[in-house]
Amino acid sequence: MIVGKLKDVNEIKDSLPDDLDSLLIAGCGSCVSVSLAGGEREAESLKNLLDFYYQTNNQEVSIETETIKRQCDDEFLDELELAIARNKIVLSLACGVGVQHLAIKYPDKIILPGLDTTFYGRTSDIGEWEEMCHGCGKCILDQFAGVCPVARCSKSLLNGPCGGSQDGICEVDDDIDCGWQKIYDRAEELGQLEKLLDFDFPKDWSTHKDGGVRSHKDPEFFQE
Amino acid sequence: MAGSPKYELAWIGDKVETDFKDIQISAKDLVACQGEVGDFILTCNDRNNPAKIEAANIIINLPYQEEPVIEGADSLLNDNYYLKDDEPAIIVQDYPDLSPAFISKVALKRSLEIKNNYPDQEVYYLYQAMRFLEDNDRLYEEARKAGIVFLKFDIGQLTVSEDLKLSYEREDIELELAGTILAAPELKPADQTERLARIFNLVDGYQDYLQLDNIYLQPTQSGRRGVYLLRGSRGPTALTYYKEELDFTLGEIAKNLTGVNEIDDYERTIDDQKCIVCYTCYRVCPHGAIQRDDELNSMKIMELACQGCNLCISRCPTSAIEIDHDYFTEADSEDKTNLIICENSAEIAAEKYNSMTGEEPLSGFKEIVVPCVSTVERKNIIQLLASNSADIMVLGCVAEACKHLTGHDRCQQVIDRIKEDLEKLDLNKDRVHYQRLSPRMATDLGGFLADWKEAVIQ
Amino acid sequence: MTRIGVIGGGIAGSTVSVELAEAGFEITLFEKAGEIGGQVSEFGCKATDICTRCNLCLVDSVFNQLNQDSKIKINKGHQVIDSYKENDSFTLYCEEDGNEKVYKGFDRIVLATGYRRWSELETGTPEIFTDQRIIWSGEFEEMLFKRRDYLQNKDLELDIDFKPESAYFIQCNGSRSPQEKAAYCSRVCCGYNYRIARVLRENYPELELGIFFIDMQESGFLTDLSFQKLIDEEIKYFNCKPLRINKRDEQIEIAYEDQAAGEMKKVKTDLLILSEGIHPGKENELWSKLFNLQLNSDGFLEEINPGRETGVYLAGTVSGPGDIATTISKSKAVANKIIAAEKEVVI
Amino acid sequence: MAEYISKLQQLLEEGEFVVCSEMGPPIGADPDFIRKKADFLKGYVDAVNITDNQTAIVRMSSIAAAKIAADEGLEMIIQATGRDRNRIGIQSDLLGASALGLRNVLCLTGDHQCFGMDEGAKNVFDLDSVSMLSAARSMVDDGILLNGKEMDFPPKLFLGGAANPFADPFELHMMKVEKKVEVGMEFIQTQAIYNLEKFDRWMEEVRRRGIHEKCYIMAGILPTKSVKALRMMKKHVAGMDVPDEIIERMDRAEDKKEEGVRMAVDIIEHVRKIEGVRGIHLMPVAWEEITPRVVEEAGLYPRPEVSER
Repeated sequence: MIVGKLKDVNEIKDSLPDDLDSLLIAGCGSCVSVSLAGGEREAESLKNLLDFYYQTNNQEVSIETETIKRQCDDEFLDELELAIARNKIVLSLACGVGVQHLAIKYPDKIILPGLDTTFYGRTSDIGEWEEMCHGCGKCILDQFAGVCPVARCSKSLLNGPCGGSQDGICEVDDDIDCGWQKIYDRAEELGQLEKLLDFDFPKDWSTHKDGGVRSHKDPEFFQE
Repeated sequence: MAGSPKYELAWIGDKVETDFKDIQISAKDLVACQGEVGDFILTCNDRNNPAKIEAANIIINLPYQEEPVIEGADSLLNDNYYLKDDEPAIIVQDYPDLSPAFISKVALKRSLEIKNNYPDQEVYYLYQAMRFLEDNDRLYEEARKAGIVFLKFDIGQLTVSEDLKLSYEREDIELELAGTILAAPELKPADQTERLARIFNLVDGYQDYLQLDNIYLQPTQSGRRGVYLLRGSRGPTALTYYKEELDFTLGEIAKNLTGVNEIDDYERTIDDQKCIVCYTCYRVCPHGAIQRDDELNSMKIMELACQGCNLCISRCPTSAIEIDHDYFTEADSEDKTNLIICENSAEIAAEKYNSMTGEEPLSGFKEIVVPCVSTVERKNIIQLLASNSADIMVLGCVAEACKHLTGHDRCQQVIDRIKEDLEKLDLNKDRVHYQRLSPRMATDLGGFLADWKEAVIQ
Repeated sequence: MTRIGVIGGGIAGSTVSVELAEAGFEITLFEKAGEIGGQVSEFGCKATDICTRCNLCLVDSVFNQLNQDSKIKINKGHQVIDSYKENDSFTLYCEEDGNEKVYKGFDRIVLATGYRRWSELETGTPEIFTDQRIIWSGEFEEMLFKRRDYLQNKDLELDIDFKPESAYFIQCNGSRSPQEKAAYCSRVCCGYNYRIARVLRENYPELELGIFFIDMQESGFLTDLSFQKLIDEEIKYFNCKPLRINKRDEQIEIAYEDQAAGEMKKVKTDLLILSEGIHPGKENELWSKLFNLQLNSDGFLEEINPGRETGVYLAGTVSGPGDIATTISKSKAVANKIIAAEKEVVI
Repeated sequence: MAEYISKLQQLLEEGEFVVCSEMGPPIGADPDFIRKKADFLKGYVDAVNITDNQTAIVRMSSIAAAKIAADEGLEMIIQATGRDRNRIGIQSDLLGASALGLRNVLCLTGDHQCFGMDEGAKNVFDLDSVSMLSAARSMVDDGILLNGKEMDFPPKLFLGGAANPFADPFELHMMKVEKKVEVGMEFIQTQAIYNLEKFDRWMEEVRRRGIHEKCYIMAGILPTKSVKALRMMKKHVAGMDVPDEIIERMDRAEDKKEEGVRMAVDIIEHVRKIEGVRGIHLMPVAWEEITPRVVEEAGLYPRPEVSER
């Protein structure tokens, strides 16, 4: 799922204009709720906090919150229509997709991001997520025993580990596991060690964003 | 589950003969556990058991894993050992670390058994501390009378070489002993423990055992009602009181079978429209009281299993869980300091202080009593901060005496995050305080609140 | 409606009463003292930077439930002096400040009259009771009960008018000592005194601390107590019982035989703390006669045939030493047996 | 092949035990900085590595600095890392280097930018060391670029790569060295050696796989005079294996400088005896001026003259 982290509350406040008088905080009920960053509870807590801040600095600001199932589909955005009409500024707690979708749908409104969207990740523990995929557009997991070198090696190396990994730890940071140690362990388990370095490099990055901003048409709706 | 017989008790691992209608499932074959006390549904994949088994109570009873401490020596715990007739028998316990009391019982019986099977055999018994259990202080006297040589060693006074030569050095004696060594193995958590913790959704145990080190779980409870733990699944000293623990557990099951009622009488419902099945409530619940409802594709709170700590409500990202009660009723506008107290520690301590001194320690504060400080959400604290200029003191429990096992830590996390946010907005973070105490700190609490009242209120 | 007579209002009797009341039984609790609570009511919390799991926190909720439950009748100041059983119904004769009271019609009796501390006995060493530098570990409870050190972080107020620089514990007084006709081990004092040593260490970091063990016992749910831990926490330990205690000017001198070195050694201390073994209660002999129970060689009571048949159950330390945790869990087990017997669920 | 690509290749082909060293270009544009360093190395080493933004710290470009040093008469080895340029940039650099007469190149994956002062920089890693070597090989041998385009004037390059005898998993790293040889690596410069036992075992495995017959192996030597540097390398430099006895030995020594030189010379003497080691690569950290003395005391001075080809 898409994982995100709520921005520091002072960053959010600083992104709001000083003469702010009304604000809509739009929560998103899907991925960023699952990753505990932008759901209804976060929207409400953020409202409480900002209310308290403005109250302490005796600034009249009316803040309302509204959380919809997803901010990446028009139909759900319709549910925000009235609330958006009441406010000049919308703080979206959706991932980057939701923020921009709102911006497309309401060109005259200032749409501010409340989250720092980070990666596609798995939940590794309660309240902890790990990056698993970069969306490179050409999956090569079959050749690396189910462990992606692009996403889980800090240098996306495709021909084995760099010289810096030690005891399965990445040279960049002790908290990061060396992706190639994981590839090696799993390949060894599955008996796929020999063909591990048979990847016909270099990788074609044109399927990634490097190949230009991407869109995708489902063939069952569009004939060439 | 029409048709399949409902068992009163399901044993996971080893079984003990009882009069309950029970079934035995091996830990390896167990795949999943749904439901709550009185109505568990166990899924397992082994030929001689049906796939779905319905049971009212569950006992996880697995043996310890034994790790030999001396390479090549026999284990004290296995009965078939072989003594060469010209060599002495050397019993070793507490090496390198102290063995549980149960081991000294086994060791004493073993020493007596060897003495009368091999009367002219020299028997040495090396130990750091003779731990007593039931009648084995008599066994100790008997063993000494039977001529068994007891050698007490302290840390560092006993070393064993690769070729099983024992050297026992004290300032006054130096002994080299060679012979058949029967050593007490180190007892490790049962195999499959980690897997079972996942299957039963139990809070991480102490030293990788299944039971968290918490007084409310003693002796064999698991934090999840109806699921009990024995021996190698429960904890390091589970063999010392094995008889009492088994007796207690079977007694609890007998009582459960006469009917189990809800612990908490507030109504908690999960709105299946808002629930996104993110499993946060499932993971955060200390009592394994939440599971997924397949038809509704939403999480569901199991009434009998729920023990009312409200952690699920305070951590649900979509605010999908409602309760028909508001602990934080309208905060009155008066500038009274807000005191959020847990009913298991601060409230009892305050009552005790009152009964001892006649004074009301909580008077002058706005008292908010919660079943556990894990009920406290960020919005509660911020709304209180906004409602008047008074401080907020949250009084939770000391760690190992928290009835809801993790409530004290969850509250600490909420409070720490609020303080960080307040600081980032240059708001006064020192208005929020969190203290942990036990119900027996009455005078301490009384004095503390009195001093605090002077400092804060006037 | 089954009526249960519970003799003894300590933690054991109260636990059984609360559990049975919850299961719908009618309880009459007899407590000879003026107040409910027994030994543990005066115990204080021993938490330092960590909670040492003495299980005292469980006690208060039991007593609160006891006082709030209407189905439990509490007769304070009632000393049970006689009992009579006639076709499965017990009559209890009590004495309440001088006059006799009779209570009839109990289907089952639970004996939970607890134990005596060694300090409550008058043994042959009177001067121990007067010297201010020698205290019972039990006397610590009042200090801990009125503690102000945890939340108010003040120094623990010791009820002695001097600040000790050293404190030594001697284990195995009152039990595991044949001369007091108590050869058994109480198995609670080692864990108990270690907890007190931790509190002293927390409040007086520079304090010189030492404990004399015969054998350090496992201490219930304090699973990590070991010699290595004592070393880590700078608590000296000696694996022998001292031979003599002499009073030298202001300090107490402990003479002991250091087996490792094979010679006599002495150590001086400002404060000497004597551990208190668990001694059988005074009335155990009476109960064995009145309720046809076995008095074992240590002076504790044992059932001859099970409570199911005799209607008489034993709960708590009346049947042998035990810490708070095992007392509570064993008492719950007794209650469960009574519930099961009542509902013909045989365990 | 009579015609040698580079002097270094010729020395190795003629069986000499080569001595390479290393020079860090300046954080700035001063050409004299290079010339001064080149001066005191002349005659003591056969070839000099010139690093490419080592530890991701911005420095003068490896090729430019190498050209300046080459004009002073030194045989240079340029370095190319995959961190800062994609496949287009790297191939164009190789062409330029060859045109400038710089004929030795060390293809490296490159340190992560977190080690430098520009952690915010976007890294590339389009090519890693293996793909870089493969691209360079086909440029030199077949005169074609990665995209298949034929070149009118192919570059002449003697290709080298790095290897870390102490990294784990041992098997995977060995597979990677074999892969590099397979795609065309002609010489190896190893990570700095302090753990001789592990290096012996690595060389044993190298010989067993016949790698030492397919490419020339130079042992990395890192002379240092400070205990602090040794401890820092043990803990913080990824992939370094500094045994405790080495640190204690340096700690005990009164004259750290002397001990540093003797330690380097001891290691050199040890590695010279190992079958398959065809030279050493001196990479002193913050002590570049010691190289001549180490070369002399290791009995590797004077360096052999190369007959004009």
